[in-house]
Amino acid sequence: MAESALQARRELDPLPLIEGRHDDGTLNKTLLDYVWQRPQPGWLTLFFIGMGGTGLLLAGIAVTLAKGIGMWGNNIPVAWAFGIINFVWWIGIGHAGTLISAILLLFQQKWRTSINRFAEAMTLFAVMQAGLFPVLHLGRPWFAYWLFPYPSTNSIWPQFKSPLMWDVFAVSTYFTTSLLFWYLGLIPDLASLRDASAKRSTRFIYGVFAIGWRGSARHWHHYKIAYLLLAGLATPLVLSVHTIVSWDFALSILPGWHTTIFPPYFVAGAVFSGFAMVLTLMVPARRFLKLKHVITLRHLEAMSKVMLLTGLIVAYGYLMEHFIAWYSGDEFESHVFFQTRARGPYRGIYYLMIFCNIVVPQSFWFPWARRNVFYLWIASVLINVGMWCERFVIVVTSLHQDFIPANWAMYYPTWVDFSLLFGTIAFFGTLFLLFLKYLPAVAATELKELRHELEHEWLEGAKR
Amino acid sequence: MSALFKPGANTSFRVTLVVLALLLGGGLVAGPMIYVRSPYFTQQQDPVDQPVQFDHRHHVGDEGIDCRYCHSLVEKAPNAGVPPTSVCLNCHEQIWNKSPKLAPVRESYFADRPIVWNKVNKLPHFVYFNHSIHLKQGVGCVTCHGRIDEMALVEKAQPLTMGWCLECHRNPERFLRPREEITSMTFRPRDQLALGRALKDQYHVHTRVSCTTCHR
Amino acid sequence: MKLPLAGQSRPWRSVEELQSPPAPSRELGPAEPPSRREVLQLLGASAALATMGGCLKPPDEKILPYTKQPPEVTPGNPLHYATCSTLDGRATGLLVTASEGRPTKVEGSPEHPSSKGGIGVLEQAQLLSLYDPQRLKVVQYKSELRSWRDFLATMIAKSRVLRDRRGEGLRFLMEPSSSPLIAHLRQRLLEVYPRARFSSWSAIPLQQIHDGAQLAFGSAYETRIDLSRAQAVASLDADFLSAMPGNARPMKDWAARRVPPNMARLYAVEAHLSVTGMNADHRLRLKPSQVHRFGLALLGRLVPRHAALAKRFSFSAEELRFADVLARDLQRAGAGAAVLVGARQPPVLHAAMHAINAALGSSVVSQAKPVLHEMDAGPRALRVLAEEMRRGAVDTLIMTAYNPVYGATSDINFAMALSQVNTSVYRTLYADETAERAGWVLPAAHPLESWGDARAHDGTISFQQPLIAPLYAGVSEAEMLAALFGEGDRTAYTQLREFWQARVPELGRFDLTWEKWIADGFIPGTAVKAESPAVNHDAVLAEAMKVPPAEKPGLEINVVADTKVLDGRFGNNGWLQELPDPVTKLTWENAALLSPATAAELGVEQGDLVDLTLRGPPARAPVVIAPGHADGAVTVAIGYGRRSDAETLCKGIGFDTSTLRHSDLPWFAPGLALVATGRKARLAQTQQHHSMEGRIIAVSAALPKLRETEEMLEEQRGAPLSFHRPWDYSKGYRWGMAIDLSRCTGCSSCVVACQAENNVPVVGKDRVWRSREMHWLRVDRYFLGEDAANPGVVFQPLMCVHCESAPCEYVCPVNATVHSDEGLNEMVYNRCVGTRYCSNNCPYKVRRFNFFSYTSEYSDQEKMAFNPDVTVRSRGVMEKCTYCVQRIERARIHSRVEGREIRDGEIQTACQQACPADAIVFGDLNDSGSRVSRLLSSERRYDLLHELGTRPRTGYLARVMNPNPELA
Amino acid sequence: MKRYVLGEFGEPEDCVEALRKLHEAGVQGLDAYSPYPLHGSDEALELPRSKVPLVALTGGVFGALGGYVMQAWMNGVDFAINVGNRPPHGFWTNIPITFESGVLLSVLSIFFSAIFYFFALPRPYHPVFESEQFRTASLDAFWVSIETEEEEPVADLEEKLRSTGARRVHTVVESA
Repeated sequence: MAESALQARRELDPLPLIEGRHDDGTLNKTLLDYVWQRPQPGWLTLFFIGMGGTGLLLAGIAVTLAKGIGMWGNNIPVAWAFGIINFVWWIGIGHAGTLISAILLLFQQKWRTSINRFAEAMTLFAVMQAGLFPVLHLGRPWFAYWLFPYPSTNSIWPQFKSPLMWDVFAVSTYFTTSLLFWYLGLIPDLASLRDASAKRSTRFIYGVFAIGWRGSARHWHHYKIAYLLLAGLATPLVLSVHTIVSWDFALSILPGWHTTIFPPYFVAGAVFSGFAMVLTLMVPARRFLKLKHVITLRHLEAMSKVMLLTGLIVAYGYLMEHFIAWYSGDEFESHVFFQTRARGPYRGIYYLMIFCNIVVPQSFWFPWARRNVFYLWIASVLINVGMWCERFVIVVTSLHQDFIPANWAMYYPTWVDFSLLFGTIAFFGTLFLLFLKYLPAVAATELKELRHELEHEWLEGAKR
Repeated sequence: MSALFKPGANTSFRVTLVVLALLLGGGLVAGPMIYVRSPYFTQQQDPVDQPVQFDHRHHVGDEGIDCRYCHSLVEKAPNAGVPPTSVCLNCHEQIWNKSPKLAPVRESYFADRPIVWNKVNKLPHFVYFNHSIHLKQGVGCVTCHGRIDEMALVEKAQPLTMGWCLECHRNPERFLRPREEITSMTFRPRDQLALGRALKDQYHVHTRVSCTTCHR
Repeated sequence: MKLPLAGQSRPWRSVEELQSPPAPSRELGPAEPPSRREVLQLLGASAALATMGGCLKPPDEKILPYTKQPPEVTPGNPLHYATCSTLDGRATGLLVTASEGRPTKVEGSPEHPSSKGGIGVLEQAQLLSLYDPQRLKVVQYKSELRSWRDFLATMIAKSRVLRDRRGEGLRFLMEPSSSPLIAHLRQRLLEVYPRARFSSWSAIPLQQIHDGAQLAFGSAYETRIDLSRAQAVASLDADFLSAMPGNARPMKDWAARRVPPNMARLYAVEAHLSVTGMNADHRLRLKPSQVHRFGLALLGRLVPRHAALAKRFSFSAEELRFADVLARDLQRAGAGAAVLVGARQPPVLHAAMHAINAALGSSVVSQAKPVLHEMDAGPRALRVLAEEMRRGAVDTLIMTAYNPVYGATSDINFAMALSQVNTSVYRTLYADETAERAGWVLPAAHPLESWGDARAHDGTISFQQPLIAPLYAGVSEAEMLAALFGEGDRTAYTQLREFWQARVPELGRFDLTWEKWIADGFIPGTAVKAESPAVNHDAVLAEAMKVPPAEKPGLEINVVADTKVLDGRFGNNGWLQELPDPVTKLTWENAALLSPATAAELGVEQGDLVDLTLRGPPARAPVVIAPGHADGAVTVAIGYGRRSDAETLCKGIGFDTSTLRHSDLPWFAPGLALVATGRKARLAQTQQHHSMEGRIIAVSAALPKLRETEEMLEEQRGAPLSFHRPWDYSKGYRWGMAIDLSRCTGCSSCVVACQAENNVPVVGKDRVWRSREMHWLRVDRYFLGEDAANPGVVFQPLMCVHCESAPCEYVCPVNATVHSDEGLNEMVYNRCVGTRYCSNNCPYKVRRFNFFSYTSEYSDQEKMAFNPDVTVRSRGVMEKCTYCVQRIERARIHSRVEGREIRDGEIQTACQQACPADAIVFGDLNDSGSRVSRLLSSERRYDLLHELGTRPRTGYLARVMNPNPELA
Repeated sequence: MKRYVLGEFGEPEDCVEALRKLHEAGVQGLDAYSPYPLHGSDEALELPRSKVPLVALTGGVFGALGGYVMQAWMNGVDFAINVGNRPPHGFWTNIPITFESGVLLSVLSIFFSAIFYFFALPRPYHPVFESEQFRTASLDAFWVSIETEEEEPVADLEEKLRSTGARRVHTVVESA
């Protein structure tokens, strides 16, 4: 009776979290075994493309360090361009990981379980790309250590009223928190890999990283609370980090930058582009790694709903910026929003941003769009292109035409700018491929717990 | 019945972690901070050899020649200046005029080529120190250059780092002395703070800590 | 100076351009393959080194004292010497700062009666030419290296032969000069070689002024302008407000007459928009050939005897109305009226001007005996000499004129003529085009390293003394001429001293007077007295009637002297090539200026490459749309398109206009053909947007409506609302600056002064195009009004305004830019890590960034031009105007050592000191009696972008125009 | 030489049930091993409330305090400079870094106290790993272990374990 009742219950559920009948054994096999397989040809080609791109990134970095920021397209007045755009874009993408693993844990959203490891890894690698730029875009990167408050022989301290100092603390705290949160969640899985692998050498490697975890009840007792606390701390942290990143612009006096809408609008934008990147990576990953049974349409649909929500907040952000510019009657503000952005030389990027960030997410109102995997992938790529354009519009258009018309000037990127942008994307991809290959993409421990819980819950339901 | 790791692995794991932490924290952070304060970097107490064996102990100590006789620019120019060869020959034309030790001096004078001295108290090129104002406000030579009259070869006495200069710029009364005692090597007031405060008002000393005082 | 080219490929400009073929970007010089050093850098070898830069041990340094210290020298303190430099034959008094025995700054000499401290851009930039490593270094004979001894030996032999033939076949082509010593040498040469002939040549001669005076007065005169009593001035193509030599005194007097309430009025009639045109209350745009016809029509209206001229020429109704109003205003002004005519205009207009000014009884314009040795330095004399040379009548030619092969108009073909000369001697600073064809080529001694004398623009005898021993054994003009007597070994100093000793024997102790003269730099009281001779009206009328009523229709060429490279001699000077043109803001090249209407008619846009042909081979020029330019004419500047390999900075920069100039019509001519080539050029303009978009930035008000404007400016000054209590600056000094836009003429002399004082690097054309120029101070020029063809113009010098609550300071993460206790916004170069947020947050965008290491590629000579008191910035560091803090600190220490306060006016910032119009005033705001406090409390004062609450310490005084009600 | 009596269970509920019975029976040195946290195992072993939240709180408070004092002392006291006419020490501008350093120190104290103190890791060797079958503890089986010093009680404990329904029971001895 239990079997048929279980079956009946499943049809009633909207979309199952775990498809098909599974128990710990099958979960272990599907989630952990591919770690031992030899790398498939698909993975290898992608990996080598990634390594090529990383080479391009290293070339861009070497040229920038050797000759100077002049190799980029930056000039006066547009002193910030690709360097800061990429930084904000990557840190924005990173935030989705923490959102899924921390905020959804606090909201006890069950669908987070199978995608939280995946998203956290993406956070880590995105923050690594983001962390590259605050040092690389410095004029004298070899003095970057002055940004940290150490007692120096010239007895002078950093200046803590500057948003860039807050950035230094925010990004380093965020990276540390994400790393520790990710590793804590990974320890039980590493122990499973240590015990499940056949070859002694792989057992030794995973054994080292599992630092002797044996799943003792006394440890689980502290583990649950520690994991919950880290999630609890990571939630305000992720909101504060992107608020501080938005303060890099909001605390200036430039028209188009110093609007108070920036913090919520940037955080929503970050979550929006973060979910899009999760989707972009997840759709191909779930197909090649055969994880369709754990990352079901329910997860993709839930994510597209979140993207719809945050997309609307971003759209609201644009609307409010334009309204305040008009309402405030400040001639500099209205010039930036209604002349420079809409009709200036960079209007093409402005309209591309409008299309990708506002028009594309509206399609998620319709179930066929939320459930069509191929469409979701295309939409997620477009959204990330749109978010990059949004940062470009914010940074470059406000700088290249501001208060005094005599110093208005055009900005043109150079090959080094593009090599850094596509180089970081390739490096991000390489890291992600390594993660997919050598670590379980889905948190096997939490999934077994979820399966047990679902079944247990269902059995109670059936009994009553 | 072989476990994956041997019992000894526990201690070796813990030791490696501790060593890593020390190496990372100490090596990367504390190491450079100690190095830049050590004499290796500040080049203090490191006598610099010169093309001519000029011995301050003899000239300042025994003969009691005032600093400003040779370093004549000190009261009217930013740099104290090293004496032209003609000043050396004011005395050494008569005495020691055959000594081989002074051959480079005589040769420089007659060939009209300057003696290439090695600088001891070096400041970075972006720091603009002015001797004349410091002497005017009552800062003695010994405060920054140390007991020159006891040095065979001149060496750097103080680190001359920005932090060191700021100590005096922040409360000068700990170092001021009457203008007549500027070149005295052994001046020791009974109560330096009282004297300092009195001189501070008398000489209208208002030291500035704004950056363009020294960096322009 | 090899510019550190980064070698990056063409940047992406827009999506369309990605598909279309790349435009031919004329990079500076041939794009050589990356040098070994660059490859090493690209391999990141230096990247590793660069990251270690921070903690290497301080490098060892040496001290080299004197052996015998000269009494007046105190190493560490700069000395100031008076000297002068001659550019168009007449001297400008200079005061040159010498640090550690080498000149580091050229300023105007305040006591010199002729210029009273004012100085143009060219004299200041001569300092950089002194240290140019590409100067000619060695004597050459037909490009083989020889010694000065060989030249003297040859000259002695040659002089013997010439003496026998009594100087037959000996010709001199001299640079226009007013030097009494050279005049004396010329006389002795004529005694020894009676059949020799002297002629002088300059690409911008005063010949037409002299011919005009000859026509009007019967003998040659030079015009003197004293604008201190001017009331109504009409400038017919006379650019007396630009930063050219000789304009310092008129500009100073004119600026004094432009301060409300009682102001003079300026009318300008010209073809292209000039600096004077920008300052005019009323401007009439005429085709170049119409300007002198307008002058004659004006003469017809003002002098009854010439009434026939009034109706003779065809003008539009609006132009005639302008002439009538102008005539009435001039008559009303009477003695305060003046009509000034540019040196490019034909002699008949100069004569007409003398007639008008005499009729009006003008006290502004007067005449004086010419100081130049030759009256005829134009193409006419050069063509005669060229004919003789071609006929082979010239055996020996001695040349000191600047680069005649390049500068001569194309029909003279001086290069071919030079090849017929047996022995030619050419004294030059650079191995230029003429040097490649001349026999003997002698390295010239730079004005800052040679002895000499000259007469100033008002005739005062001025002395030139060297600041440094000649760097490359250069020879001065006197030494070269003395070689012809076999006295080659007599140095210029001995010749000069003996010459002057001979002239004033009765003064007894000569050496005391001589020391006084050299110390002052001039002999007081030797100005040529002004006179006003009678005008021969009949001759003027006869000549005027010969002018045909109208010129042939069609496009006309309008050739002007370039305000930066003069006639090409400053081509290799980085400061001048990179100085934005005061009107078009173009750097590093000349262009074909067209009015918007003509451009539309010919179907060309900004940046198009067009071929200009006028009776000769075409010249390919980029088009610049110039509002305020006359229709139906194209203006080009001489001095560009240089071809000499020795001057890499200006080789291939701009286009050569000699094919468009002919000796009969050197300045403007009809019959120009303009053909678009369909290709685009990349123009390096420092300002790309020319309208103020209705914002309160450079405030310009008409005198009648001044009261209204001052009320409007009420809200643009005073303390804005702020959360923060203002910092207390009441103790000590409170530095501030006032810029009077009424006095400023937009001549950009201040920009070069700032670059010279503060070691600001030159970055090259490609980087100016990327808007990475490094000038700390720039003069923004805006067009006003709706009429795009003839707009109003206002300009505003803008540098860091040192805001008291500075937006750049609170965003710097490492405390690299902070505020001093005296209100200076300090930029600490050694602490800056280069995040560049301060530049983004500066609403005035006056901060500049070292995108590359610009000064590490400088050779040792170029580094000698650096001011030792200012740190030379490394790569990756932000820099900006510091109110010349090095001068503030030196004055503070000097005054403290002397135990006194700093007097008002004791500290002059470099821009204030160079400004010929005294428009910039710096001083202590805590001293209510100081000049800057008085100016900043004026009703016209306003703060730029006041509503942002930055509380700037630089206040602007609104510019006031004085329009004629009848024309307004 | 410590000995561990190990019992394997198939279902999590049986393991927790066995744990509760043994604990009530007064057995000392009890522990359970499972691939994921067992619901009810804490009550079964009557484990005291975890001290991790307290460590987190102290870390957070010290971090925030430290962050604030750092900024106030460095910019306000030690080298006070006029920056943009702002007061050298501003309470509001110190908030972001105070919050960030609070979170940072709290996270670091949670993580490192958990790993080094509460889990007493890294401990790659543990007698429990001696048994080959124990590898299923992190995969799909649930184990109970009883730790004893001497040899005698081992037989009795094995008997007790079998009585609670363990699938497999065996004893491991800690090697030297």
